[in-house]
Amino acid sequence: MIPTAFEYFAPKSLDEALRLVERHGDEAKLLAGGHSLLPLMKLRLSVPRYVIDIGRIKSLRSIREDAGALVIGALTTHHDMETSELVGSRCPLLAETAAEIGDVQVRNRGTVGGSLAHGDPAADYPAAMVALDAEIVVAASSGTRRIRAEDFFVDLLTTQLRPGEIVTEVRVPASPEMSGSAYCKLHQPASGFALVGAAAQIALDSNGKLASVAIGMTGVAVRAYRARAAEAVLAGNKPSGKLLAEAAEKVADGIEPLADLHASAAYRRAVASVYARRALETAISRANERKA
Amino acid sequence: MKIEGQYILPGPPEAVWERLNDPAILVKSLPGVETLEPDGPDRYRAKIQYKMGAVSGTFAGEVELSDKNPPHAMKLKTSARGGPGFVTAVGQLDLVAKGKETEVHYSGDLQLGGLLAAVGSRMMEGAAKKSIDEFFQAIATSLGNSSQ
Amino acid sequence: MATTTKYVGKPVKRKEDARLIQGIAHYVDDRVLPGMLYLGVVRSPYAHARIRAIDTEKARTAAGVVAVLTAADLSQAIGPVPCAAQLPDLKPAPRPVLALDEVLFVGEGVAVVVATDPYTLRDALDLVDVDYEALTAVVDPEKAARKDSPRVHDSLADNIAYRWEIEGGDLRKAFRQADRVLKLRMTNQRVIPVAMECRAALAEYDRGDDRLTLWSSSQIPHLLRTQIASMLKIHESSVTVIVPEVGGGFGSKLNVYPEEALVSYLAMHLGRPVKWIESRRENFLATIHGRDQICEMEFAVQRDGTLLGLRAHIIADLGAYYQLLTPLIPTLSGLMLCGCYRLPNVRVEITGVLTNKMSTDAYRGAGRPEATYFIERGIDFVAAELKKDPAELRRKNFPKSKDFPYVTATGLIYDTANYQAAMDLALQKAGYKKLRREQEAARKKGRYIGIGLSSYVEICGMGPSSAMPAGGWESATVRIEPTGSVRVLTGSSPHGQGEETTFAQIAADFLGVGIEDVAVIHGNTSIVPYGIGTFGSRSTAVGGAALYRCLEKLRDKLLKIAGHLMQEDPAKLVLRGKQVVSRRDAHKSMPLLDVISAAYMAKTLPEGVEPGLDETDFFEPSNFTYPFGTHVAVVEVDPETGTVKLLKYVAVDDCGNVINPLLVEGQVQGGIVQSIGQALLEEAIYDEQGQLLTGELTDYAVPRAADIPWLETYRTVTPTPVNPLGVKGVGEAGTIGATPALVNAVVDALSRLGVRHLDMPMKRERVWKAIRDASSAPSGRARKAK
Amino acid sequence: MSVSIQLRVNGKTYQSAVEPRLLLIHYLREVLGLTGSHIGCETSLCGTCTVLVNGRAVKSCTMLAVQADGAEITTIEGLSAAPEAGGLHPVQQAFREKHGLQCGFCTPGMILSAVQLLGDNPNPGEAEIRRALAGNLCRCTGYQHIIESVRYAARKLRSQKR
Repeated sequence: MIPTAFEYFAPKSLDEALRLVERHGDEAKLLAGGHSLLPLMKLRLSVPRYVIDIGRIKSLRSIREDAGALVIGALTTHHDMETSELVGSRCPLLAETAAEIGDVQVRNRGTVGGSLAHGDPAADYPAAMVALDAEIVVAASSGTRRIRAEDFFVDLLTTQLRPGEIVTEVRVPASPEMSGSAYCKLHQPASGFALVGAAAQIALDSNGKLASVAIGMTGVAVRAYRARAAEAVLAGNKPSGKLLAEAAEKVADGIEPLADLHASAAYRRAVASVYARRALETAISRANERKA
Repeated sequence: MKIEGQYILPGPPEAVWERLNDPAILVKSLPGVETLEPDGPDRYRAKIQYKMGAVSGTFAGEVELSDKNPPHAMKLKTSARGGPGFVTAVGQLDLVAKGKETEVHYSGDLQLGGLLAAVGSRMMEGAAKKSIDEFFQAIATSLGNSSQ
Repeated sequence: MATTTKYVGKPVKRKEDARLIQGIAHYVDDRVLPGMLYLGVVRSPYAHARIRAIDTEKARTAAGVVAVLTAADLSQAIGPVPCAAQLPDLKPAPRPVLALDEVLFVGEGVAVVVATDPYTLRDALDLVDVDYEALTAVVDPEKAARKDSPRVHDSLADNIAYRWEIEGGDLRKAFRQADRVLKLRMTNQRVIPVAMECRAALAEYDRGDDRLTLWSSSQIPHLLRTQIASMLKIHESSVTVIVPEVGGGFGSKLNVYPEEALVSYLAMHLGRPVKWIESRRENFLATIHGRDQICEMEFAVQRDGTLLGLRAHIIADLGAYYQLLTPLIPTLSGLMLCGCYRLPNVRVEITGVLTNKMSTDAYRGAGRPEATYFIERGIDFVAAELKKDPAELRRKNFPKSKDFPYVTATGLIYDTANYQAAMDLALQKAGYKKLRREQEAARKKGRYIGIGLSSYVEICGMGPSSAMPAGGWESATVRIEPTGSVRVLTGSSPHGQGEETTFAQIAADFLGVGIEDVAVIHGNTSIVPYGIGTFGSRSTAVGGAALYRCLEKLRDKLLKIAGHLMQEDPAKLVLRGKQVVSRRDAHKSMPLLDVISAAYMAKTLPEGVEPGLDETDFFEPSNFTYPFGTHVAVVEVDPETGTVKLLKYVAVDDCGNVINPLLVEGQVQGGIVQSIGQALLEEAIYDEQGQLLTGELTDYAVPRAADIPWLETYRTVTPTPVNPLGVKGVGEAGTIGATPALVNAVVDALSRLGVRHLDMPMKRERVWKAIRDASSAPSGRARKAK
Repeated sequence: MSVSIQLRVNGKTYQSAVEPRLLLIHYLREVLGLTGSHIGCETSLCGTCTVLVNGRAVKSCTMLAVQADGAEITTIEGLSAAPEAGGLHPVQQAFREKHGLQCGFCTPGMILSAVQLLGDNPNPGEAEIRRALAGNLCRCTGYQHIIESVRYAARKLRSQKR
């Protein structure tokens, strides 16, 4: 209902923000759109002493191209992502994923940086980010570093981010010709989070074989992951119904699925296969459409 | 919520047993526990500062060791209560010698109350497993340190 | 009805909307009084625990905190929450306003804090330290009913609150004669009302006038006033209850709650206004829940589908304490369990069980959705077992329209109906035969499409008084003011149903005035006459009937005066277009205002006619009303994930005469969607320790706009003779009709796999599991129902 | 430890000193007395507190007042006061015309979400309307009349533009 009291800072620049996070470390929480943090604070499940509102750092809200990569500022809202022409043309998977997040109001305020830094195991973006081989750029007073999305997510609500670091942008490599992508999501009916989210990013070669295939899964386990075993079944092969089904069977290989009120581990595992297969089917048919 | 698992710890059961019964080790190993004050035999009052990502909170807690059968088995009960509700974890620990190491089998029951039960259940099983991992990792580390 | 109906029967736009769409309406929380304090409740995180100690010191001394009180301070001053139910051998389980020694459910109040602002209050609530000793929680109602179960209440011998039974006909004979006996066990799960506005209460006490004013988000202002006066042991004449705008009730505000008494008491004792606003979290924990019944049914049937007899046992989970009507609700299920069928031989037993949970009570439909679900699911089950078309089986067992009034084996007298006509229309609108062909074609392609029917009858227009715990009548007063404006005062207490409009429609037509001339006043116990309130689809059927009779009296008086002035036989005069017009000669007329003036000037009144234009009526209905209808749902099940997609929904409802078709449609649509919620999404889940796991909107799913298909709604019209308007009520129809249609459709979709029954909510995993279990069974058809 | 903020609400400029933890919904309701926006939950899921912040629909219970410093806010009270509308906003009129409300508690938020939708998409289909309103719960209407209201408003707004 009502958060506990905290001290508030609204830095205007990244440098100022970095100085503040360095000074307050673990006792501070960064506030961007607020749609991960404020609900927790209102329930008093999060009780930071300092809140550093980075929402006014204009340099963090941008979408641009840089050396072939799509570079998305941390303060880019889900709505920006959903409606950006640049994202739509260069990386439709991200636009499609953004459109599946929460509801209109959430997409208007929630930011990509905030969502990634929160590390919610059921958030939507991580599936796409790991499938896209995106890099998450984090800054600290000592300098910046880039973390591969696949490494960034560590555990429940836990990422590679260290105290004193701020996510500043996400770099997404350009996707090859004749690629296709899709995000298929089974919504948790109450909260809208992903019970299972499967992101597929594939590319076909001129013979119709899968030149590359990446499958990112969210909601299934404590962190988003690449379904490598499933990818291995497909890579270099011509997709067929049988092959896709065989690959989909492997999307949760070696994974311990989460279990909660809304889905048991067995159900998550089964639906992960179904949704991965559907995402692959859609991605392939989209790639074929582009080809034609 | 039932939780089960096993760990291999570097050292004989006697050494593991000693660590598990040492409040100085416990306070360092139990995730989030800041202080342990004795409150009767094998009972401690704890101050717990819990943090997992953005989730954080201060809880008052208790740690209790019981049904001891040194160095084979014991019950470890930890409980914490605070604004968002309470958590009680009762775990049975069984220690079995495996060569120079000890296999610890634990099986326990995790009970959540209040708001934690309502909104925390999505994460709680994972969080509990993570905490248990951290606990045994810390015990393992303490064993490693002493053997050096 | 009046000679002209300019308004009645027309889709008149609502009068209440102007303020609501502009954000200038006032709900309780919108009211700010000078010096107002804020009250919060410290609630138990345990389902069952002994309170060892409560340390209030830190909270009491915090800045901005005015008072901290526990049961020790209040238990003598405030009586327990009232329960109006009277059943033979009902064990007492009254709810104290705050728990004294033991808490019996998660969310039960143990202390209150009063502070100067909501933020200070929230902080202070965390400073109250309660030391609990956890006790064994009793959660499963069937286990709770066993002799060896731990007890919820120490003071009671066991957890069985009551046993109730009803019997009609010769059941033994029916079962002896039956070709088949078919058994089915079903649950109608616990659900949470989730009115968009949580509960709210604000009290102010004027010591000089000895006047307590309580604003509450309630459906029953007068009953609340009476009960607050008796809980606080004060004069009822000192208490005014004001129910301003109410953001939905659905039965959850047809109750008296501890917080209403607490703010009242504290306002009196602190001498400052005290406000309490429920959080959604509290709304989940500590506002009544609904349903929660398990039913075992046995049908005695003939091979041709004729129903001979029904034996049923219902276990009803009442929760820890009784709220206003808690024990009574399941008995309504028992009474209505025969549904709309000729079922001459019946026996229903109900066991009401206490558990460590929030109380169940009247949730939209209150007992009838459960009954309808059980019988309608049962009918489809019987049809499937006998390999009959479910529509044919229904047709075979409906009473004919000439059989009405129809007396059921449970002793109810169904007023009027044509079940057949409603079902035929529904089947026609849904294209039933075509649907069956499409279903068959889809099956061949491996698609799982199902068609589900539900023919329901509900018990509405709650009266008569003989059958109600606190009176079944309703009141109305109509005043025509000297300027010609009309004021309708009603004891009903609408909160979204739109009676400010429908009652104005009735009055305007009756008096031949414009709808803009009529103001409908409700919800202030110092202004309107005593009333029973709005629930049980009763406002128009009973409150509207009281209004009608007031209007008759007023019309007769106006015509008598007009006849005197116009020198015309009053019987030959009508009210039309603000004129009194002669039926014999249309040129002979007089402005209505002249007649009204005459009534107030009182210089030219006919002999024996009193001055003024002010009539009151208390209408006592002779019977309930029994609306009915048939709903058809078409679903497709995704066999890989268990996702149920609703493809089509057709509803035919018969609520008798209709005052405003737009509003009737709104009621039906809203009810259906609430019911879709129960069928597919909603369930209050308590764990083994009695923790409410679905205790926030994050985990309790209510339908959203994107979850629902376009609903097709139609009506048949069979008026009732029970009230002069011929209306039956429509507030609950949708909620009652829809759940079985949906479950029947899903079971129908999966029947070829051998699925014979599914319990609600038909969540994806449950459906997926049923498919998987059925598919892996050696012989699908031979599987037993669960 | 209050923070000074300045913002425009319904066309009026306000300057206030607020506690950092004050939620925007409480600022609007308790400080400015604009009680048309309601509170229906604490988990950002019901949408009854929806207001427009710089033209976008936002749940004002999930935003701090300090975050709104410098923002332009429209609440339901400001929608009808908007000078270009001349009385009721077409979406407000439509809700009345099509019986898009019953108890009215969700209505202000619902209307503001619909206003944003029609700004983005002047001719939305049923599915688009349902998706745009997915962040606003209504327990009374079953949504159908709300959808009809939005369609009606869309027609009206389109004809006004012509």
